[in-house]
This record gives sequence, C-alpha cells and structure tokens, in this order.
Amino acid sequence: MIDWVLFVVLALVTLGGALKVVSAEDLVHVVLWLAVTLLGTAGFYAMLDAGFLAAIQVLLYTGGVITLMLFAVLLVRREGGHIPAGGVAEPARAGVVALATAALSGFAIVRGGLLEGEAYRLEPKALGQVLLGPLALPFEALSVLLLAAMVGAIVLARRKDA
Amino acid sequence: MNGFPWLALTVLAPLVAGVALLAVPAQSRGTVRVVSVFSTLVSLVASVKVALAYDLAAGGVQLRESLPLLPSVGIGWELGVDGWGVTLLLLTAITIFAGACATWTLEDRDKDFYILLLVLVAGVFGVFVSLDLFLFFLFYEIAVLPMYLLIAIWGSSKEVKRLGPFAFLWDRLDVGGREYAAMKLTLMLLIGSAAILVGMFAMVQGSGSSSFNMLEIAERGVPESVQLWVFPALWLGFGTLAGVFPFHTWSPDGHASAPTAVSMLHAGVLMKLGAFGVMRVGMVLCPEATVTWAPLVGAVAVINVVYGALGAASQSDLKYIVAYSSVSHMGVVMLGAATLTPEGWNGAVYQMFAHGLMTGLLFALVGLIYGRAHDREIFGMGGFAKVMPGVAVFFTLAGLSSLGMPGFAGFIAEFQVFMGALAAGHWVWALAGIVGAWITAVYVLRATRAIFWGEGPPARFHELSDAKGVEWVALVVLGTCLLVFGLWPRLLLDYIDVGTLQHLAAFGGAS
Amino acid sequence: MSYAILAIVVPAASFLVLALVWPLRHTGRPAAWLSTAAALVSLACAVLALGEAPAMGAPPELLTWPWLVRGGEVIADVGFRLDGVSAPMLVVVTFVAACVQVYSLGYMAEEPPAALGRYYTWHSLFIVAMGGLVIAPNLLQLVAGWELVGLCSYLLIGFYWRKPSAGKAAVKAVWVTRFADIGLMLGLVLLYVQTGGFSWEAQAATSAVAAFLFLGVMGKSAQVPLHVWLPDAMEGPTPVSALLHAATMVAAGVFLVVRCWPLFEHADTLLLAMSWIGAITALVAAVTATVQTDIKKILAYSTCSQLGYMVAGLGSGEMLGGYFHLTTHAFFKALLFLGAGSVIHAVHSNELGDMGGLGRKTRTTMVLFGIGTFALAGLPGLSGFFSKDLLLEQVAHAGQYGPLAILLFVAGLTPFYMMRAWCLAFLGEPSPKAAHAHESPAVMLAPMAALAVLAVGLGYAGGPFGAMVGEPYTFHLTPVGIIATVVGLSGLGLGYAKYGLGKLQGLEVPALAAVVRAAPVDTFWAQAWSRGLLPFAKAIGWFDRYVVDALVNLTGWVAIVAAERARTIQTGRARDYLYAVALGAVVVAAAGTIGGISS
Amino acid sequence: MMGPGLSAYLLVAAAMFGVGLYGVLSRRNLVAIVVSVELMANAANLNLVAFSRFGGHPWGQALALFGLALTVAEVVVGLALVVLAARSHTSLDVDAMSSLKG
Repeated sequence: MIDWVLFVVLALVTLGGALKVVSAEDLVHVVLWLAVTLLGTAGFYAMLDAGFLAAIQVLLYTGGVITLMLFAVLLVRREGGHIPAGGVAEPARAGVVALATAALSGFAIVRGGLLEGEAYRLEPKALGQVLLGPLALPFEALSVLLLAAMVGAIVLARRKDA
Repeated sequence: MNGFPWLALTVLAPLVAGVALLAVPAQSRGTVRVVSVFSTLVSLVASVKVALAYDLAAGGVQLRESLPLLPSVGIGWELGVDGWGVTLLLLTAITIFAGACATWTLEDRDKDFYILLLVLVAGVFGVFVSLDLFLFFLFYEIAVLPMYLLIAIWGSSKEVKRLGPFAFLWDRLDVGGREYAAMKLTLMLLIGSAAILVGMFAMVQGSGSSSFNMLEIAERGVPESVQLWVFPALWLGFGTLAGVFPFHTWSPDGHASAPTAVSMLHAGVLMKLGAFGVMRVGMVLCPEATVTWAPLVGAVAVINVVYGALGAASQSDLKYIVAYSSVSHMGVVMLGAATLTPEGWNGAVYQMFAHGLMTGLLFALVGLIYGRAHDREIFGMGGFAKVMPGVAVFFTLAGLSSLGMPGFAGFIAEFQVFMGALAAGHWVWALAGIVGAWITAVYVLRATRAIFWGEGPPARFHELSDAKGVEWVALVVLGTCLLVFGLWPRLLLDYIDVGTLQHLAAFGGAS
Repeated sequence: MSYAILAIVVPAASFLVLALVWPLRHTGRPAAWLSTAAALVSLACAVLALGEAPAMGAPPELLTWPWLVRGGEVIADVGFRLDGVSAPMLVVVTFVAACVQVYSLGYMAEEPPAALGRYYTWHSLFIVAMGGLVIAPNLLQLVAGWELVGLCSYLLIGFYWRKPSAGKAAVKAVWVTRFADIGLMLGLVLLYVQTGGFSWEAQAATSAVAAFLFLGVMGKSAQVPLHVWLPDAMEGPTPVSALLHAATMVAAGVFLVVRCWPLFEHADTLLLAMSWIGAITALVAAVTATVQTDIKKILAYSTCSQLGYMVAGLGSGEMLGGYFHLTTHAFFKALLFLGAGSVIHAVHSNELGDMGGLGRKTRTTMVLFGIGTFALAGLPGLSGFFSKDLLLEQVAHAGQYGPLAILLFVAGLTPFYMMRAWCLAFLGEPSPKAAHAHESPAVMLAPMAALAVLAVGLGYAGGPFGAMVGEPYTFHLTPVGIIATVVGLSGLGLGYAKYGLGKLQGLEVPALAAVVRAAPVDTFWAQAWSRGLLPFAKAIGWFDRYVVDALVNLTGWVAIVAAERARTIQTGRARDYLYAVALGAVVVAAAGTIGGISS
Repeated sequence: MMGPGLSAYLLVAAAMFGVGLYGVLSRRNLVAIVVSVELMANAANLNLVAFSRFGGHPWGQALALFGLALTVAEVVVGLALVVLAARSHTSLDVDAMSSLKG
C-alpha cells in the first residue's frame, strides 16, 4: 500500500514537472522543472530496486546536465537567443500527435497482456558483473563516445576568433 | 593458375600506376607522363605476351586465374581469355598507349586526368578478361564512370541551335554544355547498366549456377523463358554503350565534348565494351533467345549503319562527323553479330578492332586539328595539308580504313560482315552495309577535301603546325596497325576465329 | 613465275622506300629515278613472265598464301596467278606505266621536288595495285586491287590538290566508282555465298553474280550513265590521264569481265544488256567528243567511247575481241594522251583554240599523235584496225544487229573527231599562245615513240595473243570489217576536209551535239547529290538532333519538372519532419499493436 | 494488494514520453526542444529499468545506464550546436531555420 502511495506521489511529481517543462515561459524555469522530473524518475528507479541508477540519475543528470543546461541558457541569452521558451507553435496539432502516441502506448500496455509477474530483487552487484563482464567492451566504448562528445562540443562551440 | 599472371598484370598495371600517381606531386609533369605512358606500355607488352601465350590450336578459354573473393555467393577473381578477349585486349592496349601519348601536351590538371584515364583503362582491360559476371560488371562500371569527370572537367562545349519541336527544353537542360554531355552519357549508360544488372542476376538465378562464372552458367544453360526477356535487357543495356539506335544520342555529344584521349578511348574501346557485352554475355549465354531476337537486332543495326552514315554526312562539325561515323560503324559490328554466322562474327569482332584503331586515330587527329585551329567547322577550313602534311596523311589513312579500302583493317572487317549477312540470307542487311560504306566514302572524302585540300589555309588559322614529338607516336602506332592488320589479317583473324568457333558452339554448330 | 612476282615486288619496294623515307621522297628527282627504274625493271620482268606464262587451258602457275579464315578453314588466298589472261595484261600495264614514268621525267620537271616525289610514289603504288589486280588468283584480290587503283586514281587526280576543281574531280571519281562498287561488292559476296570461295571458275555461281559484278564494271569503265567522273578526272596531270584514265585503270572493268569470263560466258541476258550499254556508251561519248574544245576532254570522251566498244564486244559472248581491243587501245590511247601532253607542255593550255599550226614547231609530236589518231581511227594496217575488226565481227556473229549498227556509226564518228582534234592542233594558223611553242625534250618523245611502235605493230600479234588467251584467231576480212573500214576512212576524210582543208562549211556539228553539250547525265547526278542525298542526310541529321535526341532530353526535362513538384514537400522546417517521423511511428506502431493484439 | 506492477510504470513512462513529444513538436525555442527530448529519453530509460526489474535481468539496467550516458553525450553536443546556432542565426527559432527547404 505504501508502494502505491509513493508511486502516485512520484508520478504526480514527475508528470507535473514534465508538463511544466513543456509549458513554462522562462527557459530557466523549464530547465529547473526538468530537474524536478528527473528527480522524480530517480525516485522511480529507487522503487525499482535500481539504487545505483537512481544515484547516477541524481548526480549526473540533476547535478551535471541541468547545470550544463543552465549554462547553455545563459550563454545563449548573451549570444542573442531572443525567442522566449513559451513560444509555442501549433499546440493543437502537437497535442493531438503526442496524445495519440501516448494513447497508443497506453492501449498497447493495457491490452498487451503483459506479465504482471513477481518483482525480482536485483542487487547492484549483478549490474556490476554485467557491466564488467559481457558488456565490458560496449562499456569502454561508451567512455570513448563521451570523450568524443566532449571534444566535439568544444570544437563546435569554440569561437573561431578565440 | 599456372605461369605468370599476365592477365592480372595487364589489368593492374594501369591501376597501380594510377594509385602511384596520387603520390606524385602535380607539378612534376614529366614524371606523371612517364609513369602513365610506361604503365600503358607495360599493359601493351603484357597483352602481346598474352596473345603469344594463347595456344591457338587448343582454343577455348586460357590463361585462367582464379581467386575466390566471396565464395559464399560465388564471386571470384576469375580471369581468362578466349580468342575474342585476346583481340580486344590488344586493341585496348594499343589504343590507350596511343591515347596516353596523344595527351602528352595536356596542361590543365594533367595529373588528375591521367589518373582517371588509367583507372578507366584498367576497367576496360578487366571486362575483356573477366569470366566472372560480377567482376565483369564491376569492371564495366569502373570503365564507364570516370568518363563523367573526364568529360565534365576537361571537355569542350558547343553552341547549340534551338530547333525542333522540343526546343523549349534546351535552356533548362543546358544542352550543348560539356556538363550536359557528360551527364547525358553517364545517365544513359547507367540506365543500361541497370538493365544489365537485372539480366545478369536473372541469368545466374535462372541457370541455377552456384557462382557468377560465365562458363558455369553457359554449361548449366539459362532456361529459354528467362532468356527471352534477359537477352533484350542485355542487348539494350550493353547496346546503349555500343550506340544502338535510338540509344545512341549520348555518343555525338559525348564524343564532341570529350577531350582527345577520352574520345579516342571512348569511341575506340569503350563502345566495344558494349558490343562485346552483347555478344559475349548476351548472345553466348542466351543462344535460343538470340536466334529469336536476331532479326530485330539486325534490323536495328541496319538503321544504325545507314542512319549513322547519313547523320555524319549531314554534319559540318568535325567531331560530330567522326562521332556519327562511330555510330554507323558500330552498327556494322552489331550487324555482324546478328548474322550468327562465323563470317559475321569474325567480321564483327574484327570490326571492333579495326574501328577502334581507326576511330582512335581519327579522334587523335581531330584533337590535333582542333588544338591548333580552335575550330571544328570543316567548311571554314581548307588547304590545311600545306601546313600539316603529316596530319593530312594520317587523316587520309584513317578515312580510307573507315570507308573500307582494301589494305586497311576496316575492309577485312566490313567485308566479312557483308559475307555473313548474305550467308544468313539477309539481302537487305548486306546491301545496307555496303551502302553504308559508300556513304562513308562520301562524307569522309568530302571532309578530307574541305579540311586539307584547296587554297589556304585561311588567314585566321595562324597557329597551325604539324604534329610534334610524342604526338607522332600515337599517329604512327595506330596508322601502322591499321595497315598491318589490313594487309595480314590472319595475325588477328586466327584468334577471332578460334573464339567464334568456341562461342558459336552454343548455337548447336549453326553455321 | 618468279618474273611475275618480281614485276610486282620491285615497284612495291620502290613504293615502300619512297613512302617511308621521306627525305628521299622530298628530293624529287632521285625519287623519280628510283620509281622509274623500278617501273622499267617491272616491265622487263613482265615481258619475261609473258614468255613463260602458260596459255589459257593449261594449268596456271599459282603461288598463294592463305589470307582469310572462317571456322578454321581458309576461304581466301592472296598471291600470284600467271596465265594466259593475266600475263598479257601485266605487260600492258607495266609497259604503259614505264612509258608514262619516263615521260613524266620531262613533263613534270618543273614541279617542286616534294610534289614530284609524291607523284612518283603514287605511280609506284599504282603499278603494285594494278599488277595485284591483274595477277590476282581470285576475285577478292582482284577487287582489292580494283579499290586500290581507285585510290591511286583519287590521289593522282587530286595531285594538284590546291586547285579546287582538282579536288572536286578526285572526290567525284571515288564517289561515282564506289557507288558502282556497291554492285561489285554484292556480286563478290554473293559469289562467296554461292560457292564458298572467290574463284571465278566455280561452277555453282549463278548469273546474278555476274550481273552484280557488271554494275561495278560500269562505274570503273565509265559506262553510261556512270561515265560522268571520267571527263572530270582530266584535272589530273596528263601522264596520269594517259596511264590511269585511258590505258589501264579504266580498262580494269573490262579486264574484270575478261578475267571472270567463266561467270559471264553463259549469262545471256546480261551479255545482251552489256552489248546495248556498251554501244550506247560508245555513241553518247563519241558524239560528246565531237563538240569538245579541250583536247584532253576529247580524248577522255574518246576513251569512254572505246570502253563502250569493248564492253559491247564482250557482250557478243566472245571475249577475245574485247580483250584485244583493250590491249591495242591501251597503247594508242596512251600515245594520244602523251601526245596531247606534249602539246599542252608546248602551249600551256588544254584548249584547241590556243593551239593551231603546231605542226611546224613540233613535228615529231604531230607525227606521233597522228599515228595514234590513225590507229584509233582503224586505218587498215594499224593495230586499231585489227582489234576493232575482230570485235565488230564478233558482235555481228552474235546477231546483235542493233548494237552493231550503233558501233559502226561510231566507227565513223571516231575518226572524224580525232581528225578534228589533230587538224585543229597541228594545222592552220598558230594562235598567239602557240607562237612560242617548242618541241618537247627527247625524254618525252622516246616513250611516245615506243608506244607508237606498238600502236602500229600490235595488230599483227593477234595470233599469238589469241593463242595465249585460249581463243584461236587468224585475221580475215569480213563484210562487217569492210563496212567499218569504209566508214572509218570516210570519217577521216570528212574530218580532214572540214578541219584540215576548211571545206564543207555546211557540215556543222550535228544538232544532237547541242543536247549532249547540256550533259543531262552529269546534271542528273549533280542534282541527285544536291537535291537528293544531301538534303536527305541533312533531314536525318536534323531528325536525330532535334527529335531523337530531344526525346532523350525530354526525359531529363520530365525528371526536372517532376522534381520541382516533389520538392515542395521539403519545407525545410524541422517541425514538419518531426511530425512526419512521429506520425510514421504512430502508424507503424498502431499497425503492429492492433495486429499483435488481434492475432 | 501488491505494489504497482509493470504496467503502472510503463503507463507513467508513456505519459512522460507523450508530454516530451508534445514539447518537441510545439516548442519554437531550440533549448526547450532539447529539454523536451530529455523527457522522452528519460521515459525510455524508465521503461528499461522497469523491464529489468520485472523481467529479473540486470541487462535492462545496464542498457538504461548506457542510455543515460548516451543522453548525456547528446545533450552535450546538442547544446553545443544550440550555442553555435544562436551565434550564427542570432535566433533560436527553429521555424526560422529552413535552409533544407527544397
């Protein structure tokens, strides 16, 4: 029962945050509401026995990415990004498509006959074994990707005259 | 595979040289030329060696080289030559050697030019020695595609008159520009390639062959129901490159726009790829369908011969004259092929060889004349023989071969085609061929007189001079070959005949 | 046999040397000497070869190499065949060629060295080509030589290539003769198809082969209506006209018929047609010759007329007369042309009006030209008399009285116009140009004298000649011969009376000549070119450029237009692309979901 | 009563995805679009984790981790591009960026 309560609360926080993300006027608010959503999702992760992921979500996303975004917003403002976040084009059409997508997913989930099976307990150790076992190579490749993204971002954003 | 891989050497020498040229700085023009000409010389020597190594008494496919590339789908480096292959290998080697020499004076981005030229030639060589259909097609494309760049970059444009019911199209399409010519050529040939590709896979599939090897396909045989539609696809696909009416219109524009060596190679060798494809792949692998379709092939060839000759007679632009004459002469090749007789096939392959040399020589001369006169309108010229006697002599030689003068290779070829046509019982084909030769005499002599004879040259042609230095090599090599193979046809005919015997066997010994 | 081979190989060597060693060629006179020496050696060899040649009927001497193969079998040879037909012709060719080459040493002396070298190079080639034609072991080689002499003709007519009229004449000669060669080629190919080879002795050949071959003969031997190129060919140097366009090359057509006599022998309809065509040619050309004022044109039409004679003679069904006339004609017509050349050399003009009274200045030429005239006229005792007599007798014997009547009339016309030319050139008052005329040097007169000897004496060689050719011949005068002689003598008399003595003012050139002067045949061919073939070619060219090619362009244009329509889909706004992605995903997912659930 | 099952999590994720999609489609500001994309990626990750949990296999979590990292990389490059776009266009209005127009 307590699970359900927690779940509903988290769902409200997450989805509410998400709605604010797509509706807020100010870019800074948008980014901060994203942080709320992400934190809510981290809560879900914790509920799903993925404590490690939840921690990553909080540290990396909420700590790193959100900061990065805020920087970007400020930078862009300085550079002359004049269009307010609240500028919304064709909300009705977007709404219909988005709703259709979500509804279709929901329909598939509800009518899809998914196994509402027993929840398994997953130790963080298991995740570690997977990451350093069969997925070691992709895991390392990921680090290279991150490095590449970093370098790429620097190259892209660097001023030519700087 | 035993013995030295002469075929691979022939094919790869230009390719290797082309790659090596990438490392040569563009400023060292001498090195670029020497490397290029040397690599073509290597190919020439290797192909002569191939001819010598080929055992005429044994016949069949010889000098096999075999190396699986993709065994799972049956694709391999399968090389080997038959009598036809030897002939066309020699033709290609001679023509490209002359072509590389004729380009000696090119100054604009010459390194790039030579690289593309060498790659193209490697493709041509490859087609003539490939036994694997896939490899055949691969080389075919390698031979066709560099043409686009060669024409678009180094070509020349022409003023085009807006005439005819579709004149409104001219502006949008940039008709007459070299980019237009290059584009048209490439697109038409690629559409042909698509047809070839489909036909090729259908043959492999239909015959149930485990590989793309032509010999295996021929052995297993393609079902007649498949042949019946594959043959037209191959005929039109390859035929586009051979200038089969009405898919020949890339040829006048392409040849007129192309730089000298490219015209030489294109008319001299590349068009033969088409005819070779029709005969070697289309006819030999689809014998039953060939018998069915031969009347149409022959009828279209008749149109080609007469129509091309008349087209040439109507032109006053030197390059267009030679280009249309190619359409006409390639018609003779297709005519010989359609007869399905030993004489006709011998004549067809001999015509490929003779026309290759002859048109190569003509385009080399046209290039020389154009490079000095900066004009191609023959009726504004006159008296050029006074200042360029050597060019006049060789032009006359090439012209005589073109109109079928005995003693020149052209006569041997055309005459056998006529023999084949009549032997096959087609009076009209023979008559059309002979009339075509007469019309050729009409326009060739008319052009010769207009350019070289008479008072003159007019004062505006003040830069005229005879051929110089290496340019002579091209002229002498091609001219000599025309005469040698015209006076002593058995040098080549023995090879062709062996090939013809071998391939006609697919027709149940029809003779 | 080896002499016959040498007769070809020596000039061939000379040609190769002159063609390849251009410094030698450009020296002029040494090149001329080389070529002339080769021609003289060739002549000597040909004479020796005649001595050892087997007569027709005996097995010929053969030396051949395989030339063309088919399916592993040899289908054509090249080489030498010495027999009763080829040996005499070889002598004729080399003899006239040698005379002409010696003569040219004088006649062409003022040409620039390079041009002179070129001239003699072609002459050497001509002996090779014509010799190859004559000595051919099969019809294919004969045709090859045939085309090559045509090439020599083209090159030599166009010797003065800077002169536009010479260029036109050279090209026209090839156009016309090769037009006729369409028939020749068909005949040759048909011969192959019917007999599997190119031998003229094959039994399987039908008369269609001969008929097609004869079309080629009509072009080469200038039969009406394909004779139009021959008068124009006079643009070449006069010795060339003597050798190619009078004595040998134009006679190649007649020679072909003689050579392939087994093919023609039994083609009765064709033979009759040949008689008529020959007779008409003889008449038309002779009439035309009477109104010419250019001495070379007179001789050209005369040649044409005499070729008609030969063809008509062959049409009788017996070949000896035609062949014999070919031989005698070769010598006296070459003599006439060289004589004309000598005159032209003296006055630097071809026009009879610029001549007159030359007899006093150029007595030797006058006599030699006179011998030629009388030989051509058929004056009894000279060679032309014997051959013409035999020829007419054969036509009469064949019962072809129509052609016979025409030929007899021409027998009178010929002496008339020749006498006219001789009188106008050598008698009467000298024109201003002729005042400074001078006799030609000995190097020109000597070959003329040699030809004159044969023009007089060859008639008496009829017996051995007949034996050689395989048709026995003894001279005997027949009624036809007597009529021809009387007619000929009266033609001579009339001509001398009118032009030599200035009598017979009433006898103007017949009204028929006015028609001939309009040269309707020539006009016809000119129109066929300028109104027929050329516009047709232009139409084809237009059609190709602006219809066929335009259809190709149309496809390109359609592609462009279609693309222009299609490009509007690309708005360039990211949102629209996203909508497309999202909707696509929805549709696919919906299909998958509904399908997955319902199944 | 059992706790929330797989469907519940998936529904939340689906809703979050829909909201994100709405943002991507409707927003005109480039930064806001990037942020909305984050929502969608987040939803996907949530799915992975839920599947992992109810499927009993750690690979789902591993994949979610990879997803996270990838999203971070995407954000980094995306934001760099945004900065670049702001610099060169002086505006972040996606509707104004139409150089792809045919």
